[in-house]
Amino acid sequence: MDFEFTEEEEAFRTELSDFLDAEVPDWWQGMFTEDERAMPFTRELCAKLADRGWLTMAWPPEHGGSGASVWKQAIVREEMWAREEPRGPQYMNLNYIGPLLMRFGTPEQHARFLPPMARGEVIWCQGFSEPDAGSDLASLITRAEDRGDHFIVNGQKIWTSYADSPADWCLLLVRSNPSAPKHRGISMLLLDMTTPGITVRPIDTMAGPHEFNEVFLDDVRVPRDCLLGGQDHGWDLVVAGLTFERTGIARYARAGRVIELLVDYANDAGLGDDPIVRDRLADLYTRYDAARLLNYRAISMQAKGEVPTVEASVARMHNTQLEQAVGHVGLEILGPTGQLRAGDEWAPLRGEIHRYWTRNIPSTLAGGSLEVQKNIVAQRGLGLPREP
Amino acid sequence: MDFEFTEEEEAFRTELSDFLDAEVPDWWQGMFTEDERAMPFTRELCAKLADRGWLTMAWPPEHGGSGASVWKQAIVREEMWAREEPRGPQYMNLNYIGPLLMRFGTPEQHARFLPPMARGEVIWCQGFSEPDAGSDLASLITRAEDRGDHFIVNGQKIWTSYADSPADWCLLLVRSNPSAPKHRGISMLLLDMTTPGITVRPIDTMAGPHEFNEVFLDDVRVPRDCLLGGQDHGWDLVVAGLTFERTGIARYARAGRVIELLVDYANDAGLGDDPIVRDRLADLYTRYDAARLLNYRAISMQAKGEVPTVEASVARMHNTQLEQAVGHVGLEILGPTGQLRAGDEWAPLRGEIHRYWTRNIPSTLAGGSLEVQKNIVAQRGLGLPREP
Amino acid sequence: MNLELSDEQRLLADTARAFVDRHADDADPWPAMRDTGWAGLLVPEEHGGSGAGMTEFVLVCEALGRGPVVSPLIPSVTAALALRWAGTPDLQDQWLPTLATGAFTGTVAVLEAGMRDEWSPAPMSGLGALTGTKVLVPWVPDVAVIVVVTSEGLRVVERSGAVRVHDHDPLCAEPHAALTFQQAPAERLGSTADSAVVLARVLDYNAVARLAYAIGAAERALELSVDHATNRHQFGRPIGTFQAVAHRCAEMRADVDACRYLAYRAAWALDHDADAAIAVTAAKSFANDAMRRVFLHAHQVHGAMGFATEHELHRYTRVAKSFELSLGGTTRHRDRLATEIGLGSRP
Amino acid sequence: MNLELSDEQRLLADTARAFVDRHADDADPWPAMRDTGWAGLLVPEEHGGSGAGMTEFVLVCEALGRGPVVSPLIPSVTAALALRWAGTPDLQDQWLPTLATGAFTGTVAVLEAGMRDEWSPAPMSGLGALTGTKVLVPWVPDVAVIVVVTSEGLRVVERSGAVRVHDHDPLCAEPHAALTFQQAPAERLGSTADSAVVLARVLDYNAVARLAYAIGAAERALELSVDHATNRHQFGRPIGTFQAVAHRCAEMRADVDACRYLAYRAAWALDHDADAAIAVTAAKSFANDAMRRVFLHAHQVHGAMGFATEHELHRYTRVAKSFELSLGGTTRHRDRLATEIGLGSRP
Repeated sequence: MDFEFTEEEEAFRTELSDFLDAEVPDWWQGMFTEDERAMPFTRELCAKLADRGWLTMAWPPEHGGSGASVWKQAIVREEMWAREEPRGPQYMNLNYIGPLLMRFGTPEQHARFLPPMARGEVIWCQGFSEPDAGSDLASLITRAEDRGDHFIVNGQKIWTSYADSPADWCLLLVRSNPSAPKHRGISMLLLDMTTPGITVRPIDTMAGPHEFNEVFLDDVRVPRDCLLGGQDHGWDLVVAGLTFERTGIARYARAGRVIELLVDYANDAGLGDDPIVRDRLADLYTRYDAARLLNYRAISMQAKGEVPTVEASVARMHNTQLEQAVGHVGLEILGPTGQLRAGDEWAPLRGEIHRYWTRNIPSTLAGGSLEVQKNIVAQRGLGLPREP
Repeated sequence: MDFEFTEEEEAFRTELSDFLDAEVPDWWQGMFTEDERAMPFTRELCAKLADRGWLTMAWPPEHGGSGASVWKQAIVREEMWAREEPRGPQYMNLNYIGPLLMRFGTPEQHARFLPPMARGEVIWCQGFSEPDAGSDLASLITRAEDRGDHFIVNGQKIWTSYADSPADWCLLLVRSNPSAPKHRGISMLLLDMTTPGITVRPIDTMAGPHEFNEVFLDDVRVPRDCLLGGQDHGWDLVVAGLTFERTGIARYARAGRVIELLVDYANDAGLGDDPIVRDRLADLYTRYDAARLLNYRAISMQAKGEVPTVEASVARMHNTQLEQAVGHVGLEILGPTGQLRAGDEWAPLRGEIHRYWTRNIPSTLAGGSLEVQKNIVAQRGLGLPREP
Repeated sequence: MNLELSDEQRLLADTARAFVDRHADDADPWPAMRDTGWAGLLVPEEHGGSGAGMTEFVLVCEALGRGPVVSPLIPSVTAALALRWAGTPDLQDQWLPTLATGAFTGTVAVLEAGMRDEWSPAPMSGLGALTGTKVLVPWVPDVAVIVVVTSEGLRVVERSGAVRVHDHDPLCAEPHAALTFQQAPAERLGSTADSAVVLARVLDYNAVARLAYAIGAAERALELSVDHATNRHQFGRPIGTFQAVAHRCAEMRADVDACRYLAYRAAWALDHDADAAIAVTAAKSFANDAMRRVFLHAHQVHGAMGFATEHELHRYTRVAKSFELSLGGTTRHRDRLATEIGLGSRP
Repeated sequence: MNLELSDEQRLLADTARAFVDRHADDADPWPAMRDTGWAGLLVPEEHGGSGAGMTEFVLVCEALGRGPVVSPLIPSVTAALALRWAGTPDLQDQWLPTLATGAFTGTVAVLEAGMRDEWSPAPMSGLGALTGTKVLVPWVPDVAVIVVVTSEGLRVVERSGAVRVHDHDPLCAEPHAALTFQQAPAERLGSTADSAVVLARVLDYNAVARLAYAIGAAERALELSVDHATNRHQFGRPIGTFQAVAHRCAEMRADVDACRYLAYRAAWALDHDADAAIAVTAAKSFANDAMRRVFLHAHQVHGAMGFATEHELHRYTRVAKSFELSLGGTTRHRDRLATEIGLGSRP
C-alpha cells in the first residue's frame, strides 16, 4: 500500500494546477450560468489542453493519446473538478464517449469522430433519459425505424445537458426493435444535432439556466453509418459506458475545495476558535477524506486492470452525500447572508456556498440515484437477493 | 389547544410521584436483572396501587375501575416508565390484556380473570411470536387441535417476556384452522402456565437475564372455556390489542429522566459550559420534547374517542429513535468509564447510562419494528400503494 | 392538555386554506389579504385589531406556506408587535390601526453585515438620526414604517428619501432588500433596557411565524412527494411501492408532525407567557434540522423533476432553507436551550 | 498511490484469518498466538522482533476482530512500543525480547477517575514510588510489565505485590482491571518532555490498532447481517429482498469500507511519519460515528435474535462500542483535526 502520489505525479499536478490558475478566469462558475463567455472559454481551454497533450492524455496511443496512468487521470479530474470542470461538456468526450467509439466504432467512425474530440473542437451531449425512463432506463420508447440506409427517429429525450450549448452531436439511445425484450431492442446512434426535425427546449433549474434540456425528435433521419455498435445491441454499450464513466468525476475534489473556503471564512470571521464550527468542519473534512480514499481504492483497482463496479458505487454514495452535507453545513456557518447569491455585494464568499448547496440538491439523483447505488452494493456487492 | 395539565391532574401526579419515590427502592432497575427482589417487589407494589385504586384506575367502572381520563392514565404511565415500570409485567394486564378480556370475554371469563388482575395478584405473559413468525406474525404455526371440550396445543413461542418470572397465565396465539387463509385460522387461548407439557427456556440478552424466553408446548391441554373470542377469529383480537397497546408505554418519560441525569452529570463534571456537550444535550432534549408532544397528540385523539393508528406509529418512530440517541450520546458524554456497568465502583451514574444504552438496542425492533411503523405511516397514513 | 384545534381555530385554518387555493397565484395577494383581517390578528381591539393570539396567527401562516403565498404579512405583523409592546400611546395610535387593517405595511430591519444572526448585537448607532446599512430586510416597495434595531434599542423610521433601497435576489420568493439609512430621522421605541426585552420577544414571535410558514411549505412538499410516488411508475410499478421511497415519505410525515406540534406549543406558550423561551427555542432548533431532512427526502422522491423550476417543489425548498438560515441557527438555539434545561457552571 | 495490499501483506492477512478460524473459540488463544510472532511485529529485529510496520499489525488486528479473538496482543504490543521509544538500552534489553516472543505480556495504564479520556493529563504523581488507582487497564492476570502514565511522564512498573487488582466487568470481552498502586517501585521511561511525545504516539498507535480490531468486528457483523437477510424469510420472501433491509446492508458496506481505508492510511502514515496526526484523528473520529451506524443497522437487520447472547452478534457490538468510548471521543478528535486543517484564531 502506498498513500502518496509519486514525485513525478506531484510535479505534473503542480504544472497543471499552475496552468489552470492562469487560464481559468475569476468569473468561471461552470457551465450552467447566464454567462455567455462560458462556452467560448471552454472550447478555447480545451484547444489549449489539446496543444499540451493534456486533453486526451488518458487515451491509448493508437487513438492519439499518451496512455497516461489512471493516477494522472485522477489528478486531471481532481484539478478540473476542483475548478468547476473548465473543460465544460468535453469531459464526457474524454471519459466515455470517445472510449465507447474506440471500442465499438468502425475504423471509419474512428477517423471521423475521434480527431475533432482530440482537438477539443466538438461538443457532444447524451440522449438517454426519457420522461418515463429514468432509473428504469431500459424502458425507453424513442423509436428508430430501420429504413435500410438510414433510420427515422421519433420520440423525446429529457435531462439532456449541453443540448442547447449548442451541442454538435448527440449519443442517442433508441428503441430499434419494439418486439424484443426491453434490454434487447435498443440501439445507439450518433446524431448530428443540425439534422432537421430536432427541437431543443431548455429546462431551467434551481441552479440556473441551461442545465437541462428536452430534445424532441420528429422524423429525424440518421444515416446507417451513424449506428454505433450492433443494431439492437445498444444496451451492451450502455453497460460499457457506465464502466468507463464510473469514477469519471472527482466530486470529492470540489467538496475539498469548498471546505478550504469555509475554513478561511471561519478564520476571517473570528470563528476559528468556535467549538461548534470546529466540530462541524472537522466532521466534513473526515467525510471528504473518506470519500477521497474510497475513490482512490476504485482507481487502484483500475490500475490493476480490474473494473470497480461495487467499489465505484460505494465511492459514489460517499461523494454525493458529502456534497450535500458540505452545502448544508456551509450555509449554516455563513448564517442569514448565506441566502444571498453571487452578484449581491453582501453575499459571503461571493455566493459560492449558496451555489454549491443549490447545485448539489440533485447530486444523489443524477448519474444513478443513491438508491440505485445501494441496490448495486446490496445485490452485486453483498450478494443479497433481488426484489421479487 | 391547551398544552398544560390541569391543576387536579398535576396534584394527582404529585401524589403518585411522592408515593412512588417512597415505595420504589434504590436498587430497582426494572424486571430484567439478576436481582431476586424484583418479582416480590413488583407484586407488593401492585397490591398497594390496587388498594389506592390506582392500579385499574383507567378501567371502566363496571369492571372495578374508576374510568380515569386518558390524561391521568398518561400521568401514571409517565411516572411508572420514568422509574423503569415498577409494576413489572402487570402493566400489560392493565393496558391491554384486561381490556381484551373485557371486550371479547364471556361473563364467566370476566368473573374469573379480571378480579385477580385488579388486585395485582396475577402475572400474565404474551405468547405471540414464533421463530418463523416475527414481523410476519400471522404466519404462526403453533397448532391447536379442537378436541371438543378442549384444545391440544403443540408448538413453540419465542421472545416471551416474563414467562419465567414465573407467569401464571399466558395470552396464547395459536393456529386453530390450518386450511383457512393465514389471518383467518388463528385463535386466542388463555393458557394456565401450570398445565403439564409447558417448558420455559430463558434466553439471556445483552441487557441481562430473564428478558425473554422460549416456550415449548407439547400436547398441552387447554379447556374450551379458555378460548377468548371467536374460534378462528383470533386475528381480530390481535388488531384490537394493538389498538389498546399503541400508546401504552411512555418511553419518552424514561428518556427525559435520563437526560436529566446527564445534565446533572455534566454540571458536576464541570462540563456544563462545554459547548459541544451543551449542543448534544440540547439536541436530545428537543427530540424528547418532540416525542412527548406527538404522544400527547395521540392521547388527545383518544380523549375524543378516536383511534390514533398512524399517529401512534409516528409517536413510536420518535420514541424509539430518541431512546437509542440518548443512550449513544449519554455514553459519549461519560467517556471511557461509560463502559463500566452497575456495581463497578468506577461506573459513572451507577452504570445507568450503560444499562439504558444496552436495553434500547432492540427498541426499534420490539412491539413493531421501525420499518413496520414506517409502512403503517406510508400506507395507512399517506395512502401510498402497498408493495406488489 | 389538549392538542386538538378548537372549532374556531379549525374554521380559521380552513378559511386560510381556502384563501390560499384562491390567491396563491395572484401577482399581489395583499389586497385580498387585507380583507381577511389577518394583519390585525395580533393587534389589540382598541387599536382596530382582533386581539387574537399567536396560535391563530400560526394557523394562518401555516396555510400561507402551502401556497406559498408571498406577502408582507409576517414582517408587517412583526413590526406591529414591536410598536404594540414598546411604542408610546402616540406611536401606537399613529401606526397600529393602519397596520391592523393592512392599509399600510411595516417591516423590521435587524441584520447588518458582520452580525452572525438576528440575536447578535447590532452595530448601528441609535443616537440621533440613523446612518448605516441593514441587510436582508423583508421588503415591499410601499412599506410605510420600519422598526430598526440599533445598539441603543429599537427605533421607528418612516419610509423616506433618507433610505436607499438595494433589492436582494435572495433564496426565497419574498422580496428582501438592503436598506441604507443616510441621516434618517428616527423615533425612539421604548427605553434601551425595554428594547432588549421587546426585541427578544419580537424575534421569538417572528421565528414561530416563519416556522409555521415553513411547516406549510413542508406539508405541501410531502403531499407533492406522495402524489409523485403514487403516480410515477418505474420498473412497472408506482415508485411509492419501493420501501426506499415509501419510508422517505413516512419520515417526512414524522418530521413535519413534530415541527407542527412544537410550533403550536411555542405559539401557545407565547400566548400564555409559559416557558416561552424553552418552547420557541426547542421548536426552532428541531425544525432547522428537520426541514433539511424533509427536503432531502422530497427531492429524492421527485427525482430530477423536483430540481426543475417548472415544477413547484423548489418554491417550498427555498422557503424551508430561508427559514433555517434566519432567526438563529441550530447552534444558537441549542446553546440557549442548554441553559434552559439546567446546564451551566456549578456555583 | 496504491491501496492494494502487497502479496506479503495479503499472505499475512490470510494467515491471521486462518488463525482466527482455528482459535476463535480457544479459552486462551495466547499460547497459539505466541507462535505467530505477531507480538514482535513492531519490535525491531535487534530486540528479537520482526521490525515490520503498523500496516502489518493493523492487518492482524483486523483479522482478530472478526473472531473476536480475546488476547493481550494489542496492550502488550502497545507497552512494547513505549519501551522501544522511551526506554533506556537496559530497559529495552530487559523487556523487548520477551515481549516480542510473547513469553511475557505488558500493558499500559493510562486512565484515572476524573480523566475525560486518555488524552487528558493524568493526576497520578510520578515522583518516587507510585500511589493511586488506574482504571480500565487492559488486563491479564499474569501481565509482567505495566507502563504507567503519570503527571511527570511515563513509568515502568513490574507486576508486584504493590499493585492491587480490581477486575472490572466491562462492556467487551477483553478483561480490564482497576489497578491500585501502593508505593509501587517504578522506573522512569524517558524524560518528562520526551514522555509527552512518546505517549501521544503510543496513543495514536493504540487507537489505530483498536480501530482495526473494531473494523474486523464490523465486517463480521455485516457478514452475519447479509447471511440473516438472505436466509430469514418473512412474508414469503427473504427479508434481504426488502429495500429497507438491503439498503441498511449497503450502508454498512459503505461505512466499513471507509473505516478500513482510513485505518490503513493512518497505519501507513504512522509507518512513514507523514501527517500521522491528521490521518489518525480523521480515522478515529469518522469511525466513532460509523461504528454506531453500522451496529444500529446490524441489530435492525437481525431482529430480536441479535440481542440474545446466544447469537454472536452482541460480541461484535461490544467491541465496537468499547472502541468508540476509548482513546478519545469524536469531539476530542474533531477538535484536534480542526487545528490540523487550519482552523484557529487569526494572528
